[in-house]
Amino acid sequence: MFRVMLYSQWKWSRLIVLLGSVAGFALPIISVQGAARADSSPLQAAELLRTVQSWGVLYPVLAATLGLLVAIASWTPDHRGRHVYALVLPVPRWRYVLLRFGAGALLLAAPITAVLVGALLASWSAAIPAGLQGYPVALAVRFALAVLVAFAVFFAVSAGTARTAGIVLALIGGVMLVQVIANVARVDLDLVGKLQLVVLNWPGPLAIFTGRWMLIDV
Amino acid sequence: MFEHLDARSPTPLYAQIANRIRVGIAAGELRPATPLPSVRHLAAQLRVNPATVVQAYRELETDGFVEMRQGSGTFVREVAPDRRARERAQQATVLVREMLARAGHIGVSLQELQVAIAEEIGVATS
Amino acid sequence: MCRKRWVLLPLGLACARGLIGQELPRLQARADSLAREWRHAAAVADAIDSLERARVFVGHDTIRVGALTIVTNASPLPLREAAVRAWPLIDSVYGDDARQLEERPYAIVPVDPDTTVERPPRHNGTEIPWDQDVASLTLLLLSTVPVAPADTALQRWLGGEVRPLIHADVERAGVYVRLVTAPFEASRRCLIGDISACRDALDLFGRGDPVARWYRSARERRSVVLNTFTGYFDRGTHLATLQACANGSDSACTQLLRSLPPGGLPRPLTHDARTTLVDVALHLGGRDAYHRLAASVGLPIADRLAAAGGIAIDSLLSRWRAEILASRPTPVSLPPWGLWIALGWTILFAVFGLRSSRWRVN
Amino acid sequence: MTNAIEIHNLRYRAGKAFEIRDLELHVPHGAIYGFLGPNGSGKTTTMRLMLGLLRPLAGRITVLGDEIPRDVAHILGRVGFVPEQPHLDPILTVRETLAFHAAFYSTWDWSWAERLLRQFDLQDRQPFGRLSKGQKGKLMMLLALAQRPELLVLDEPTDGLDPVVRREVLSALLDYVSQRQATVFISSHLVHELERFCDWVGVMDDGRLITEVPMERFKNGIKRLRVSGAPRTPADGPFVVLAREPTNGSGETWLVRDWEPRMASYFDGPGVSLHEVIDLDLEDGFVELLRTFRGPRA
Repeated sequence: MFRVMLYSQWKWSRLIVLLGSVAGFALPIISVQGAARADSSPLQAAELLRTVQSWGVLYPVLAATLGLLVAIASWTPDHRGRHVYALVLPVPRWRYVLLRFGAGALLLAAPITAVLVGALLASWSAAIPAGLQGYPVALAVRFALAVLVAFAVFFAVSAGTARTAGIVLALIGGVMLVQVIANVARVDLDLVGKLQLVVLNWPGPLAIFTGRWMLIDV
Repeated sequence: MFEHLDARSPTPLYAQIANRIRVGIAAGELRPATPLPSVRHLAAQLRVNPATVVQAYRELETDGFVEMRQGSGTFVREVAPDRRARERAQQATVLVREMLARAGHIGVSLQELQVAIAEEIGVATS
Repeated sequence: MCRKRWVLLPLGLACARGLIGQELPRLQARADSLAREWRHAAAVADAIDSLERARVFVGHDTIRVGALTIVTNASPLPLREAAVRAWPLIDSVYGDDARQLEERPYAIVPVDPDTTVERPPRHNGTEIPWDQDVASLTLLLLSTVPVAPADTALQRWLGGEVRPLIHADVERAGVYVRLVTAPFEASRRCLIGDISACRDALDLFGRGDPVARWYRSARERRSVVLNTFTGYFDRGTHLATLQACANGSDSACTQLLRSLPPGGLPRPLTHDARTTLVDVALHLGGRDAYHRLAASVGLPIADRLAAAGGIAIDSLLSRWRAEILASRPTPVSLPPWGLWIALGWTILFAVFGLRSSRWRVN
Repeated sequence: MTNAIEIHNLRYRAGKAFEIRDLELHVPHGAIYGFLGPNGSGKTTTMRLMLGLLRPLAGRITVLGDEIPRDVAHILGRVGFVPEQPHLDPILTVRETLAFHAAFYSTWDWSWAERLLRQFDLQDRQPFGRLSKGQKGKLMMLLALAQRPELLVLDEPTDGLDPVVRREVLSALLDYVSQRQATVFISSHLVHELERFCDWVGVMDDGRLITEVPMERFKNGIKRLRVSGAPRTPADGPFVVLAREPTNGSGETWLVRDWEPRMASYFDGPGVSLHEVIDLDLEDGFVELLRTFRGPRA
């Protein structure tokens, strides 16, 4: 059962998974290009960190994009059939959702592995200055978690009806509206800021995306 | 053989099927010991309910035209020649009755009908 | 008294300036002692002033925690809690010298942060809005400890007064990053384990040319000139030299760097590196370490630190380096429980997917 | 258990315009049950309720002895469903679609599937999305049959198919039914088709079941009578008069239900005569039934 589910989702998301894997493999390697040239100048360490950090921004972006696209691809066949076929299959709903989720998560293992391999290769090939260290495994683990969280969030949204999406949007819109009204009425209320704080900081759901993403760091 | 089954006719489908087979046997088209198509096959072919086919075969069996052997199918039985002749005569009667009924329906008189028959036969034989 | 001390200082400075070149260290020492006297006098005057002022208010208060003394008015400020937190740190840095705080109290004037009423100008004491919390108050107490100021040589080397480190580990982590990333050979070699390089980077060599000691390669010198001082040299007589330096002449770069006024040349390691070094020395030296450091005016800084720590300067630097390396910051900002939280969110959202209203056709 | 499907007192609402009320429905085991009704009468909704795709407001649905929606996953494993619109994963090929479907059904019969594949002339490698309407219809039927269900629920399975494909599909269905003694619940606009093989008929209109009878009784029971000299007010006959219309002259045409030939004696009174009993086929009967059902309210 899982095999056929995996196959169907693979057919839908193979392009995304392949491109994501290529990007995930290339990203760590490109990010240490500065270190690849054998240069023992003391200027190198700072410069390397800067390069690594500027490329590091792309890891959470890649993770979020992959999570989003694979989550959408996971539900596309069902959305196309307006879920009739899915509902007629003789499996309990929770099991069906679990199959879809598991298949999507397993497909995401490919880009995650690509990041791990790329990071290992990059930190192995780069001439890392003294005092700095490569963190390929930590980076890959973090990437994996970010991808999973993004996938789960968009999976849940995508599983919902247009009504669910509408409710989510209405909630966000409501918060904005209250904020605007508060501003106009000169009430000291920073809802958006608070929300951001809750969502983007530990243990918020999106905290995994924030912070520096360094393949090479002190 | 079953080309002209008409589900819309008031004659039930099983009767129509049984009739065709009866005529076939009477006309000598179906020789004794010839196997009839299986219920499954005939139902699929005619797109009728298998129960209808079974009912038709049952009727033929009670009439003594076929015998149903457990597990191997349905076979045409040996039918005495006079019985076959009687059957044919019966079919002819049915046809004529149908014709008369139709004629009555559309207002064709008996004479006109007779003339038409004579002409048709004359044309056919000449 | 006020008048007198204003006269004293310019006089001393004028003398010192006039005699420069003859006996610089001796004069500097004199200036130091004069300045010290002046500051001491000023502090005593301030304390007396503040006590006098405080007496005017009803319900004034003197908080004592250890030797730490705070003169203040009744207010909602959690000063006692802050003092309780600050005192162990202060005691651990100044040791026996912290006793002098009994005579040198903090004068703190709590003010209403929201009031718009004009207040009379204050000559002394620190005005603090009374909505501050304990943490920021502690910070304030630690950064303004009213011990007698150090001599100028120490201040100039350190870049400020000797103060307790509030978050020593964070500071050391910062120094580690600086050691690793500073674009200077000296700091890099120090990181790798060359103690003499540490000495250079921390500005602890006796005599010598700082330009050559701090910037060992032509490339470093050039990059310092071009990155930091282009705007400064980009005029007048230096312009041609600057261009020569930009075109690759090392002697031009060196010449430019040497022409900077004393103290103008940036040191490879920043203030926090030296602060952590002093911290190490003081903790090694025991309760009278600070006293030894303050008393050894006139000696080279390296010797003073060695004296304070009671250990040879190279050993002190090794200890310092070891502590810095031990404080290497955690690199990937994923807390240890982050893994479980992320997985928890994943499961939670997956369950949301399960509970979707999609499970009926409509 | 005598009935494959039993529905009691079912109520369902979707929006303000549409409602299913007090629906009672019984499909005997082994029957081929034709489900008739005009567009929008609630046939598709009833089928979806039956398979647990929708949740009723009230009432009880029992399918193959188990209750919907409690045992829905278990029941669905024994039911082959062909929905109104084919809606399989468009990217999967025919062969992959089969494999996908097969993975979910323990009763799946690969050799039967292969035979149907050849019989229906479907190309293994073609993606479902690129199949023609006829091919899609054949594939849907193939899937439903090859899982060897005890019950087939078919919602307009031949709708929009050309006659050749329609015959192929129905032949395969009947072949399967005679082999397996499966129950079939089928809705179709093509009444002639149903007339050939259904043994039960249910007629639905406006969310209500008008009638549910064996096919023979439906076909033989609805007659048009040409009568003259009948009393003005309809007397209580042994049959139900659905409608009476004056024809040219003194005669009247009656539409009756539950007719039996012996009832001709009812017209043996003085001055009354029954001129003719006209047979209606299923379609005529269906149309007349709907007309009279709606008539009083129109």
